[in-house]
Amino acid sequence: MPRLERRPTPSRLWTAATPVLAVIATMFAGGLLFAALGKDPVEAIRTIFWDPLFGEFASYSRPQLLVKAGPLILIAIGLSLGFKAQVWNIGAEGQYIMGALAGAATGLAFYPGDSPLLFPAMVVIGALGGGLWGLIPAVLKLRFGSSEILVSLMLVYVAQHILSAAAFGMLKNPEGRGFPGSRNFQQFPAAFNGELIAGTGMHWGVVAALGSVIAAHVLLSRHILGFHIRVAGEAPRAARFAGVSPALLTSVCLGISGALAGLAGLFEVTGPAGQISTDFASGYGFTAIIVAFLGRLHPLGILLAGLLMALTYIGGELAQLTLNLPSAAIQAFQGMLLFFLLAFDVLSNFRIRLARRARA
Amino acid sequence: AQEPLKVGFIYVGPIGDLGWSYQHDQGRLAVEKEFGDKVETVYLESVPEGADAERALTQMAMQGADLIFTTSFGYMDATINVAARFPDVKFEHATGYKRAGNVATYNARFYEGRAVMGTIAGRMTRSNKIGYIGSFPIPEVIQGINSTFIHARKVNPDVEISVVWAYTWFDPAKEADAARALIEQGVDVILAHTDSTAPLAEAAKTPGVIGFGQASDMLDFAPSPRVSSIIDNWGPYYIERVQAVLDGTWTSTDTWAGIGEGAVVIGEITDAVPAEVKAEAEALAAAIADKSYHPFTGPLNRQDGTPWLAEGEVADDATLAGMNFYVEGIKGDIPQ
Amino acid sequence: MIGSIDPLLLIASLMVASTPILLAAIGELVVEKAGVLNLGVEGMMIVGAIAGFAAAVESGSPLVGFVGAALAGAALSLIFAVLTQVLLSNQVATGLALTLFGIGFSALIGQGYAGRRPPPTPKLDFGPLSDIPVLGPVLLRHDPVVYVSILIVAAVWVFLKYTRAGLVLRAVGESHDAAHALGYKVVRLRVLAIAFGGACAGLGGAYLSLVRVPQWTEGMTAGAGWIALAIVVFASWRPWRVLAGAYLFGGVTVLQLNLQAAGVAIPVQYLSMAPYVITIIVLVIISADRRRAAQNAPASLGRVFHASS
Amino acid sequence: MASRKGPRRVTGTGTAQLLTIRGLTKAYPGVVANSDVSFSVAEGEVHALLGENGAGKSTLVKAIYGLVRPDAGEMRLRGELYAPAEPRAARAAGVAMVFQHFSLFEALNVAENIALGMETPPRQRELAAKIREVSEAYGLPLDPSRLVGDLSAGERQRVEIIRCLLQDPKLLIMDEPTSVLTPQEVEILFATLRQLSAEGTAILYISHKLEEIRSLCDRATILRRGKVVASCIPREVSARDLAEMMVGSALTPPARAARTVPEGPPALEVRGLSVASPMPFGTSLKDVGFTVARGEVLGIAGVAGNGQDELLLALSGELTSAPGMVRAAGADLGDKGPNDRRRAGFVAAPEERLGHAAAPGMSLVENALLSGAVRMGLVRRGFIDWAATRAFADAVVAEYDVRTPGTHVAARALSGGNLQKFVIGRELSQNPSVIVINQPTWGVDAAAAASIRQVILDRAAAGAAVVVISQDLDELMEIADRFAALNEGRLSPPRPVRGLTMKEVGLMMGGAHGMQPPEPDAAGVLRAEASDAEA
Ligand SMILES: Nc1ncnc2c1ncn2[C@@H]1O[C@H](COP(=O)(O)OP(=O)(O)OP(=O)(O)O)[C@@H](O)[C@H]1O
Ligand SMILES: Nc1ncnc2c1ncn2[C@@H]1O[C@H](COP(=O)(O)OP(=O)(O)OP(=O)(O)O)[C@@H](O)[C@H]1O
Ligand SMILES: [Mg+2]
Ligand SMILES: [Mg+2]
Repeated sequence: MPRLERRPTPSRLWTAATPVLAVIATMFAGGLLFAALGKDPVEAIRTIFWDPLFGEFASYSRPQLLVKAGPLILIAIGLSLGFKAQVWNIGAEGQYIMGALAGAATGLAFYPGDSPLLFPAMVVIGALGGGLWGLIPAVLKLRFGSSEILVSLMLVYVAQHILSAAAFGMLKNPEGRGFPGSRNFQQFPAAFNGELIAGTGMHWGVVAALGSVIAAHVLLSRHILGFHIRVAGEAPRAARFAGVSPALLTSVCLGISGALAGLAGLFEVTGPAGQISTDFASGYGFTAIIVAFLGRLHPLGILLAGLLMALTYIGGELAQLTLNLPSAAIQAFQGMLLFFLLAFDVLSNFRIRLARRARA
Repeated sequence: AQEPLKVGFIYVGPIGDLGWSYQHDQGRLAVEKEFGDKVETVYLESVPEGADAERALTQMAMQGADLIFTTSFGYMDATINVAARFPDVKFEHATGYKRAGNVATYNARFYEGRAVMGTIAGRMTRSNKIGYIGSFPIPEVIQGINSTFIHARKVNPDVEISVVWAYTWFDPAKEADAARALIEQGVDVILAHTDSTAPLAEAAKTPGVIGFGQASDMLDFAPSPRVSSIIDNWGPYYIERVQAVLDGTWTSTDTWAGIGEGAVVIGEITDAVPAEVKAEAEALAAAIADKSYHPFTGPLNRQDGTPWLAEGEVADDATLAGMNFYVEGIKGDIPQ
Repeated sequence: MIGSIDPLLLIASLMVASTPILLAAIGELVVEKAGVLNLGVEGMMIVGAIAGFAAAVESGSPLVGFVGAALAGAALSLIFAVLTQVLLSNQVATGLALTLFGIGFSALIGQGYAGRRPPPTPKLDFGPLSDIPVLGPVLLRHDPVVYVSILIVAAVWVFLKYTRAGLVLRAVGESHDAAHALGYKVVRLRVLAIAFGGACAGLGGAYLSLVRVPQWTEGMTAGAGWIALAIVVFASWRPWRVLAGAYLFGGVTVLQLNLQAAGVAIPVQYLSMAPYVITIIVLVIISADRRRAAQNAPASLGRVFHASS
Repeated sequence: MASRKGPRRVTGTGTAQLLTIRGLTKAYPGVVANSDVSFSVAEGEVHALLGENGAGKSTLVKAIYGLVRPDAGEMRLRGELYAPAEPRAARAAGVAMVFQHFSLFEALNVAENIALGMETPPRQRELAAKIREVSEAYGLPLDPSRLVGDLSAGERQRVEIIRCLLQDPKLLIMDEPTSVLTPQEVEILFATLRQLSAEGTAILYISHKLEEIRSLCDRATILRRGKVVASCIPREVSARDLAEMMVGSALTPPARAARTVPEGPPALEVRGLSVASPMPFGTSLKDVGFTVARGEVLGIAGVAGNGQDELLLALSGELTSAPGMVRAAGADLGDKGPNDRRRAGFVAAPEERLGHAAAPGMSLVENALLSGAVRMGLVRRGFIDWAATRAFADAVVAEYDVRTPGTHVAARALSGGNLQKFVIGRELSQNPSVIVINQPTWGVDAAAAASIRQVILDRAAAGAAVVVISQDLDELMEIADRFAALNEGRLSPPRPVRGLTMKEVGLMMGGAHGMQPPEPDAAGVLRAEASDAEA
């Protein structure tokens, strides 16, 4: 039996190499899966990993990568701060919805206003909406000791119901012939989050995501708050000793992650999604949890992980289109990719030793 | 040989949902069968509405699709946006109301089928209670509830209808629970405007309770509890539209087809239904098909008692398309 | 109007509605008691749903279906076990990956099964006992799996409270280092617990596809696995409270549909979020007693164990 | 003693060898923990293992207990080849062990904890009866139904010992058992061990307390850097000689300048301090009061679990109290947090090095920032000055002789003694006016302990007011000017150290803790809670 031996410090070489290895291993295993489905494995792998980046229509799909990855990264960055401090917010999906709702409602209340302050106000209120929704589990945890895991998760379902109530009621487009869904922000320029530079996929949400990566990096490496977050996760008692108030930190983490999720929701609803509808939330909040961990809770890692996830989504669509791969196969393939990424991670923290048989 | 025409479909659910997306995919298969080598079809399933839809449509258009069916209401704005960027590609959007030079819309008059089901329900109920599982309070579902109720009342003045909103298109367990709740309230005829067979399966557990197939035929549950069904039959429309593109006669149209056009099909009425009821239902279906009868024909009042349609007056399509009220006699409120 | 809801029928149907969550949650309770957090319940449930469905359809026997579902759930959970226990991967991420994989994988293998009808699972025949007033309709008119699920809860309770193996399991969840120092096989025990959790989740999924719905459709668990996870926390890791929590959740869900069916004039949107809101409220009330809640949480939950020697 | 069977032989050296070890070697990455170790333990003998921190004592006994598999070497038990693959095998062969870091489960009760350490435990009820019987026979009373989390450190150790005794061991291994006991408890333990030894059980005993070893042990084997360097009969050598054998060089005991405590306002004043414990199994402080003058060292003794941790938290500011309860240099700090107190010149070093005083996975630089941020000006407008922090950490390492490859290594990579030096050094080099330290030398070898005591005295000499909380009475006697004891969260009035006898000290500490029946209020309530859990 080989044994695992913990490295004193994680190996930099392996930290960089394992994602590559994992992707290669996934290509093999995924290739087998696709072959079993009667598809050409090489073709399929090329379609998923290569074509969106360098294929015939890459000029379209590369910016789309940013559009898809933007909210994932923005949410995951927020979550990673909490996860580092052992604050388990798994309700980002709900905060994403509530941020979108709060911001969109603000915008729609001023329809068809054209104040240049409208969009910034919506952004602020979107962040607030998500942040406050994220603070509910914090307050309940601090006041009553209830688990933030459970409360934040349950609040996702509550938020989904509020979303559908809003889509059918309050925010329903008065010109929508009775159909659910709000006005489309495309027809509301003052509140629309459009492409900043045509053809790049850059919208304010992507800018915010990239900004959040940098900010989180600076926060964690240079700022005392980031240091406190890391200490709190590493050794909660040491954090108290350092003067960190756990209540404050829990609130800060849930508040920030809620606010970033809310921002993601707001940018999404006013931009790519365009409107509040019952199906507006498509699981970004949950996928972002995976992205956060795949990125090893490290800002730059999260950036890469978000882009990788986006790549498999877009490449997966292409594979569906060109090769008729069922979407279920793509999903199973994504799961495999995650398994391999997680499995190979062991190499960066451990050395594998072939056990020397002890003589008796 | 000539390049085959590339026809794309984009579905909101998995094609294995046995309901809405499944029926659209049946339409796609009908197209393949009809045209053989002359067409090539592609599809994307489980595409979320919103940003993902726009990207999926764009990718499809870039991959060379000539005609694209977007099969969910939520794809409306995405369809319009992408169509503007691909003027040479033709788009068909289901259940929406926005059109453009290269965007047509289509829908089916499911309420026609509901009229037939309502008639059977009114005749068959022993408890005079029929139940309706609604997905979301949108006009299409409300049309169905009203149509069912009007025709059940017509043959049975004592009938009452209970509506349960599941707030989901697809959650088999919840649909089963909703059916159970209705049955426990004494309902013995169940109609569903959600996509799974769960309500039928639940009905099967209690003798004497009947239901109907929805979207697909659900013949597995025949002869009872499934005594008939409303089948979404998109094949004829899809074939017609593909043909139009092949012929070069395609134009942006707004189609709202019903029983007469074959878009709504009444599944076989089983022997669990007495012959005279079956005959009555089939006669009604025939009348609707040849347009001699409109399910929303006056005199009809709104729920609050205010008149809606005068004697002999029929509802106009615009009102129906945006229907957001119950007719007189239905209890409860539409969630707003 | 509420008077038209028959409480006896309500209880009987909430038992059925709660059984999938109950099965999955009691399995996860054992896993968490061993100190492992497996967030892949949803994935294991849905794989159990299709595996059980396929096995039942192919063999014509619901029993074979349930056994197959348990095996499939356990098999899938072993991926998680290898990753987290041998390769020491992060449990949260691995569990989520398992869910993603399970949903996709189940849809793949289920492609031939959409629309088919499974063989019916017969109800247990208690003869005239089923006609005892009150008791009969509520308790004695169910299919066997409902009773099995309650039996599993009882068995888990006895196991954890009275058996040595249960004691060792709790010890491992409490402090894996101390358990290791005493010579217990932490990893082996956890793998077994994970497999048990997977089997239970698989059973829960199969109950959906074979009894409660019964049919196979993609994504049919529709979030039940997440609720099961929540119920375990809600129950503060106690078996009977898992039963209470699952029945409470199922009960509120069924009740809100019944209230609608009975025409009670409460806005539907609020009714349909009631199960979640009520779960939160009850949790807050329970956890306000911090000491007790803290004592039951397995202290090593979610922590990676690596025997350094 | 009906329950105990087994050999009863005459004690002493010269009898048959129970355990013989030859050439045992075990290497970890970077260190050889045991290198070619050979020694033997006779039947019924009390055998000491001595050595500095990191000398390899724990590794050696873990190998005997089957937890560590040696790379090379041979063990024989009563002449038979002995190579336990796991602790179960060791237990089956009659080897039992009390761990350095408790191997107990806080959320389980005493009986369950004991059952977990036995191969074939009897049914719960019989086991409970047996626990009562055996524990009373050895003078270590225990209530089988109490949660271990509610027990004091001494009681927890009893659980470990009873767990071993119930298995009728031939060889009992004890890794630093007395560091958490009162003198009275140590006496009781020793009596138990002597009784066991008289009954023929061999005992392998690890401790840093040399006087103890001299009074208890028949023979000693001394390890240095993994190798056996000497073996002796401890009664025949002085403690100082023992220490020098361990370290390999001469030791200097802490020196303190003769001095008088200056008059003037107290530097630290605690009045009527009452706070509830934040820990689930903690002890609340009740009306604690004392003052400490500049240059004075106040020693606070007490058995673990009598409120020491809480007192440290209440003084460090991690646990805040009402205004007025804590004052330093005239400033009211009662409701202030740690950083406000640091600003006021008040530093603290908690007992637990890893996880409380330092974050295990973080580098020494980051750990220097942990408490040094405020007074050393390492943070400016929220941003960390890493260069200054590194310089601070380097200075601590240099000044306090912390042996480490560098300040970039993680705290957990340091040995206990070196990390302790780092933690103490970090606090003391912040030029504090008030210092509070809990257990300054816990588990630290003699040389390191001496140097830590020295730097504390130096700081006092430089004018700081010092509070040392410790369970090591010798230590307190050595460095304190005045002495007080914590008992059940209450503090006895401080008395000058000069003239105090050990007996008086023991009485101040409230006797051997737990010799009285457990208090029904707290314990009873908990038991009720635990048993109605599933009702
Ligand atoms: N699991 C391990 N992995 C790596 N190194 C280890 C491990 N356990 C012990 N060591 C190292 O082996 C050496 C001996 O450690 P050991 O715990 O046996 O010392 P000790 O004599 O018991 O010290 P102390 O008096 O501090 O308890 C030390 O350098 C220690 O760092
Ligand atoms: N400059 C800053 N910018 C943003 N947040 C900060 C800054 N300084 C501290 N914090 C955060 O504010 C909280 C309080 O930290 P601070 O260092 O001010 O402690 P303090 O108030 O002196 O502590 P105590 O409450 O122990 O007296 C911490 O959680 C920390 O993360
Ligand atoms: Mg040791
Ligand atoms: Mg402060």
